Amino acid sequence: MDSAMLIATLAAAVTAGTPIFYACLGELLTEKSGNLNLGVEGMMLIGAVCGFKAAVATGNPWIGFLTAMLAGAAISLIHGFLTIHLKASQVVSGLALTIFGTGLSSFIGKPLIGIPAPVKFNKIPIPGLSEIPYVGQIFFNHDALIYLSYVAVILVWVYLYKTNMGLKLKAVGENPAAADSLGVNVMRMQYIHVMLGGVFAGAGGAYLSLAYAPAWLENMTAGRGWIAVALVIFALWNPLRAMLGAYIFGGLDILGFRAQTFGIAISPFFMKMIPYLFTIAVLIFISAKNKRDVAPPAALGVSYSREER
Amino acid sequence: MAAKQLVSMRGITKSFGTETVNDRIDFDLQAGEIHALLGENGAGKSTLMNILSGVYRQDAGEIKLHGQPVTIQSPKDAIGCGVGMIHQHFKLVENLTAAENIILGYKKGLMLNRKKINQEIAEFSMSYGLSIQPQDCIYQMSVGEKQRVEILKALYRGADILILDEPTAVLTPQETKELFTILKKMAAEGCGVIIITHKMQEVMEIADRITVLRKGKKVGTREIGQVNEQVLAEMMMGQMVIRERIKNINPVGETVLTVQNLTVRGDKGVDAVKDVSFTVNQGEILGIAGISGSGQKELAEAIAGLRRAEAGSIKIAQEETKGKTAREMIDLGISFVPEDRLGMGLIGTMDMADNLILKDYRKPPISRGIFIDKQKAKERASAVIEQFDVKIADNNGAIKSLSGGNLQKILLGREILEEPKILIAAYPVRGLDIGTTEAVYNLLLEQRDRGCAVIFISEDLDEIMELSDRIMVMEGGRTTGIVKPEETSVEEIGRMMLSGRVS
Amino acid sequence: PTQADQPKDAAEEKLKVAFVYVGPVGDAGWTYAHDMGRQYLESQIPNIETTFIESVPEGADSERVITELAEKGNKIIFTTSFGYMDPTINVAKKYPDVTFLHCSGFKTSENVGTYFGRMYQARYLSGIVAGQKTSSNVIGYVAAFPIPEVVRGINAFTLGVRSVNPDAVVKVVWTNTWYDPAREKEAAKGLLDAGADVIAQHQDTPGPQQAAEEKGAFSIGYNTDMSQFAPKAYLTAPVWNWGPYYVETVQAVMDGTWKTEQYWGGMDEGITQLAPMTDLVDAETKALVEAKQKEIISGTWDVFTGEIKDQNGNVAVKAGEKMTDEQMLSFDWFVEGVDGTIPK
Amino acid sequence: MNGRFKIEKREIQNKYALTGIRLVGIFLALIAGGIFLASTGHGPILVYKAMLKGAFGSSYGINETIVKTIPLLLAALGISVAFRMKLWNIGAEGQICVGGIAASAVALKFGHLPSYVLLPSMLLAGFLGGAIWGLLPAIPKALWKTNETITTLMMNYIGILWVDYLVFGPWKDPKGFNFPITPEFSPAAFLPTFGRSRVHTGIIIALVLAALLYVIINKTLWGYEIRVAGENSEAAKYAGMNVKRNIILAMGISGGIAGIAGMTELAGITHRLQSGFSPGYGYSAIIIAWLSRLNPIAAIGVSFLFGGMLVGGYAVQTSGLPAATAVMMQGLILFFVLGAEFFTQHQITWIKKNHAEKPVVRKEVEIHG
Ligand SMILES: Nc1ncnc2c1ncn2[C@@H]1O[C@H](COP(=O)(O)OP(=O)(O)OP(=O)(O)O)[C@@H](O)[C@H]1O
Ligand SMILES: Nc1ncnc2c1ncn2[C@@H]1O[C@H](COP(=O)(O)OP(=O)(O)OP(=O)(O)O)[C@@H](O)[C@H]1O
Ligand SMILES: [Mg+2]
Ligand SMILES: [Mg+2]
Repeated sequence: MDSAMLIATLAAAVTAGTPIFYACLGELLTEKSGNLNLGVEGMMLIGAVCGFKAAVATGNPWIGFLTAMLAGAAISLIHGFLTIHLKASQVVSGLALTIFGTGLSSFIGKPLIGIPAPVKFNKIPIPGLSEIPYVGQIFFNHDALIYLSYVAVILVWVYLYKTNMGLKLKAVGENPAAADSLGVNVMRMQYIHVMLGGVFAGAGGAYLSLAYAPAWLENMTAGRGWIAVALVIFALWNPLRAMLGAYIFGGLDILGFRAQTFGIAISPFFMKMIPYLFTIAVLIFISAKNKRDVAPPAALGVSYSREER
Repeated sequence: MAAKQLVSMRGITKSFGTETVNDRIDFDLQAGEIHALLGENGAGKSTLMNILSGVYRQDAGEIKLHGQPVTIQSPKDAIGCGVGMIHQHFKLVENLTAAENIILGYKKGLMLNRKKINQEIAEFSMSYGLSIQPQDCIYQMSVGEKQRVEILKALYRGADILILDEPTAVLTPQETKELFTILKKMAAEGCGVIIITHKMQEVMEIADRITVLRKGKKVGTREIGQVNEQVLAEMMMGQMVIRERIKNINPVGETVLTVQNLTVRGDKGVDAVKDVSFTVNQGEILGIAGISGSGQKELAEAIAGLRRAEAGSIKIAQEETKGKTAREMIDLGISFVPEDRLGMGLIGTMDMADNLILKDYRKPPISRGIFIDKQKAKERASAVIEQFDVKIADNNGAIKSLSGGNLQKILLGREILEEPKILIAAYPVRGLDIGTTEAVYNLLLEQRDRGCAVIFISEDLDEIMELSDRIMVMEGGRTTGIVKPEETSVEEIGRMMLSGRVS
Repeated sequence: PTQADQPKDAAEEKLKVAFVYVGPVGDAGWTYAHDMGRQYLESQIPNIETTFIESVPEGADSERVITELAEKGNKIIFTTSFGYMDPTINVAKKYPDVTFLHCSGFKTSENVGTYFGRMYQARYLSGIVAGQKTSSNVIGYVAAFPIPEVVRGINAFTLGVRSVNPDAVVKVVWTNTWYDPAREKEAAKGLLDAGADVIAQHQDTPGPQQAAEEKGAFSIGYNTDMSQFAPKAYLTAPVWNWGPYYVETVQAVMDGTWKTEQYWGGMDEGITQLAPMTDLVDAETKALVEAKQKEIISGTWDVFTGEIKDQNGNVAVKAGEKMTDEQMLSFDWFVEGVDGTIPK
Repeated sequence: MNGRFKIEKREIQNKYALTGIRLVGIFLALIAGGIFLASTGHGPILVYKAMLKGAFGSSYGINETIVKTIPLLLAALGISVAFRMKLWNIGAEGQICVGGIAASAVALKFGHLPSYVLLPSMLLAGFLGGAIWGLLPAIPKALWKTNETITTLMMNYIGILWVDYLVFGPWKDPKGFNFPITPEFSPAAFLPTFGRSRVHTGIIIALVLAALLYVIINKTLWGYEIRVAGENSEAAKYAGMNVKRNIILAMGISGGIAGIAGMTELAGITHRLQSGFSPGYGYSAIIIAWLSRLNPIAAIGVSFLFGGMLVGGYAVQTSGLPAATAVMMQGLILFFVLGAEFFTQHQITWIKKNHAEKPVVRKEVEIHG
């Protein structure tokens, strides 16, 4: 593989990683608040279809993108209400959300089938940055939504580690009773972050339908929501690692295709297994090392209610 | 001068399910006073204070703070009114630093400047004479330090109504003293302090007024001058018989436990027990004194087979037990009452019967072949309820909402049922009221008289002096001596507990 | 079946025809093409009523769904995915008066026929277009799964390419999905980066088309006319046109002339077609294609006529020989000019 | 408002009230779904009737619902064993696949053997295959506490891909024109069916297992151990239980039972291994296990209803609704049933507001009564 090829592969990895990266950022925020939402796949589909629909209706991809985020947030509220107020099992509620989102998106999308995107996000090389050798081609020769994801990851990172809200969030995910006793509005924090999970999942879905493969097709996320859930753990709840992980996961897929073009024939089924094996391996490695700073939020998956003990 | 009324609670009622835990309780707190809240386990003290601090909401009743009627819907509201509560179980986020815990949810502004905050908290804590390391994470801290963080949390929010729920239960005498100095200072500055404790001498030492609850009802409020310990005890329990304890008159039997040069690694990866040797005989109580965290827990767990010994030997009768599992140790006749009742000793979500068979579910009559005889287990539960006077609403319900005292009775009851050769009891009366404490003491003495070798771990020197036949003192994982109570004094032991630090 | 369900007036009674689809009709691909055929059927024969059940998994569910359709009084049932083969046969045994037609399989019975189209013919023609268009002499082919249908398509396409451009190679990438637009687009991008300047596909989504469009390359679609997804890249597409077959078959059943058969219709019957070539295809190419198409339709020549060499240069089909349907239906080797492997 | 709701955990549960609340939940789901259907121009009553009729309205429908119940029930039983120990095994889908692979291996290799040898061997193989798939995540869990939710989820994909690998590759039917299916098993490997229906003896295996598990979990020493370990692993260690061994055992059995689901589905229905033979049974089973509160007996009923919902889902398509609507209705019903669970666990009482109460600090916000 020559260097041009390598750069092209890496740049493609960034594109392929972006939808899962968006969704993963959201799920990461949700999980940080102690809530596990396995409905990412459903929320992404809703984002994809609503984003596409709005873009078709308005002719403006940005309105589409915004709509996708709102739609993701709206549907995540169902999970929020069930798990935060009604203390339902988060795993089950998430699965139900995936089922519901899949159905609803197909339903909404019926009239959109076969319509090509009238507008979409096009490649905009960033002047200056895109000319940096290697890095420029890999990272700065993409569409606006990818650049936005760079901004998002920085914002999320700063939010988590450098702001007062981030501190509250961590406390809520680690020990909601303690946070509550200090006047942190635990329920509100959880709602906000479940919704942020929906917002980002919607964005990830819209990336698929508005930038990556601009069109609406039923079930077009093809399991990416699940990969995003895995990625959160792979990233150990760190947004920067999530970015890296997303590109690795995206890249593995790409590498499989590229390897084929070089006549390297690994069984494609095994090739497809690699990201999963990889996540398992990382998970085992990290848990065997047993470090406190990479442990999951202590209250993850547990509903909090103030008067119960 | 009429003191300013900080808190006025009128007719506070609260029930959980069918159980009325607070029944039309009135309670007042004035500026500058330290008000002790007394009562047996489960009397409703914590509940009343949780209502004041916004954790629970009352079903009926009014609250006035600073003379104004208020609706407290959440801890946030309470904080806003100047109420700060240090809970019985610390409410700290283990993974955050002390400073982060203190400022959490209070600091305004968007960004978090950790450096500046650490600086600020360091200064703030010094101004109250509460020394902490602001940048340390909570999980690295000792109990005393954690409590200081809790107090600082309240003070930082400008609380002038400070509630402490059994703050001294986990403190060393030294730390207790320091705490009381601070509380007095704060009262002098015009704060009101409410303190819940089971230790009478502390009440007598620090309180200005005392309110006593019994079974969810208020018995009365008294000025300190009007009461003594006996009066208070009677108010709490109706009528109170403190039996004179009989010294061990039985001859001490054979040596059943021999520990030699034992070294045990703690959770943090460093040796928590270092080269410890001692023996325990049938029919005696060996008290283990020491500041909490001096290796007692690890020592007890090693003997119970829950922790591997790095070096040294543990012999029961003459049998070396190295490498034996917890189950084998149980079969050898070791019973262990761990410090953390719901964490280790009991299963909160299961009913009493299931909890009582935890140790011998595999032996007849509880087991029948591969099956468990649930009926037998239920009978056992009824027996324990009767014999140990356990207060429980629903025999088939989860035990987790029982008060500490009742939990301890179940736990001890189970361990004693086994008729063990060796009984290890770690802090068995921590957080228990006087009545229950008495009952527990007597149970331990009964075991001794039966010929059991008892290891009794405690920080309370008075009780250790009273119960033990011999006392081993631990400091920093080592023994600093084994003494007989009649040949020593509380002060002497106190010195031994700190010897490593002094030298 | 209970009589109560049926409309009472015999004059109004319509013949009920049902379709079982493996995907959603919204897939814009395989199922979509069948559904277009269904709609065409409905528009052509007034006295019938069609229903369809979509997204039916190929496992335990399909047999029930087919049974239910038979139970509901459908007289003709089209099952449109390979995995429905056994269930179709099973159900057919229990409903001898219902006619079943299974797409792409190989088992028949008294009342079960199979049908499929000789898509390879259209693929060959699209190969000519690609072979003419390429200047890098590398053509990318995004392929779903290494099943005979796909392998046959690749081979036919490659033969088409090499018939006009013997130097060109067809690079194949397997995606192992029928249906993942982003992945399929990515596979196409890989091929483009490896030097391909024309992309063909055997996939149900327009992902590869979009990849070609973005790279400024050219593309050959599949299933249906995909021009709107990549107007600047799209050249043509081998497409399914099930409508006429459905009309004919239903008519035959209505007339009582239908007999079980293994129908494998070609371009001559219109079941497979080459979609209209766009303006990006030059006149010379169009002429070449049309000439070949005539030969195919008239039956004077078919695609897999020797001499054909395999990937190693060995003669697999001797000059003048024609591959039998049997051989074509179980293709598991590539012809010369294909750059890729069939995973075993 | 002159009062607020007080919400607390129910202490003693009244069986009739519980059933009532759940029924109300389902009823509300149907109303919500009805409003939605009506808004799309479909008569809700007609759609529901079609759904009910499809699933339960005829002996055929009931048979087919039972056919669906078998894998769902088996997988749910497997899952509940692990969940009992708070092992969040969401890998039943993969375990079904590998159980199916193992059973197929036996069926394909030893097809000449008579039924009474072949079927038990396949059953055992299915169990072992699933068990191995359950064990693989259990071992790191036992040794290093590796989060099993994610590892089991990942193992699903690996299992599914492995089936694909086999049917596209080494196990491909040589007479299958290269299509991705294995040869059909010999008839000796078919599970007997009842009458002319497709209901096969897998249902007996499932029911027996449900009863067996009920006894094991509630009445035996080992059942007690896994309940204790699930509720409080520290206490389990303290009581001398071998928690690690139990983790491995529970996950092995859990996976094994799911593996049996794979075996019965192949031996009872498809009669050959094929790609995608489990359309997500493993995921539905999680929901079932949870809704039945891990009670094996309750799981029988819940699986049957869930099976009916899936069967009915296809039936509504014949009344002109797209598949998407049926899927959406399923999601909707689940939401309401989930929500209703809250009211089975909590009791809500109305508390009169004390009129003297006046907020000062903040404006009054009765967020959640
Ligand atoms: N869990 C709860 N139960 C009941 N009331 C609550 C709860 N959480 C918050 N409230 C009430 O809701 C109102 C609005 O919330 P709040 O004023 O805490 O917002 P805030 O000050 O911006 O909080 P934060 O510090 O979390 O940003 C307050 O009156 C508060 O008492
Ligand atoms: N959240 C709760 N749910 C159910 N019951 C509770 C809850 N909190 C307290 N109780 C019950 O209320 C009663 C009073 O408990 P509380 O904690 O107020 O007692 P206490 O006086 O603080 O006792 P202790 O001295 O043991 O701390 C007990 O019987 C307890 O079981
Ligand atoms: Mg208390
Ligand atoms: Mg207490």
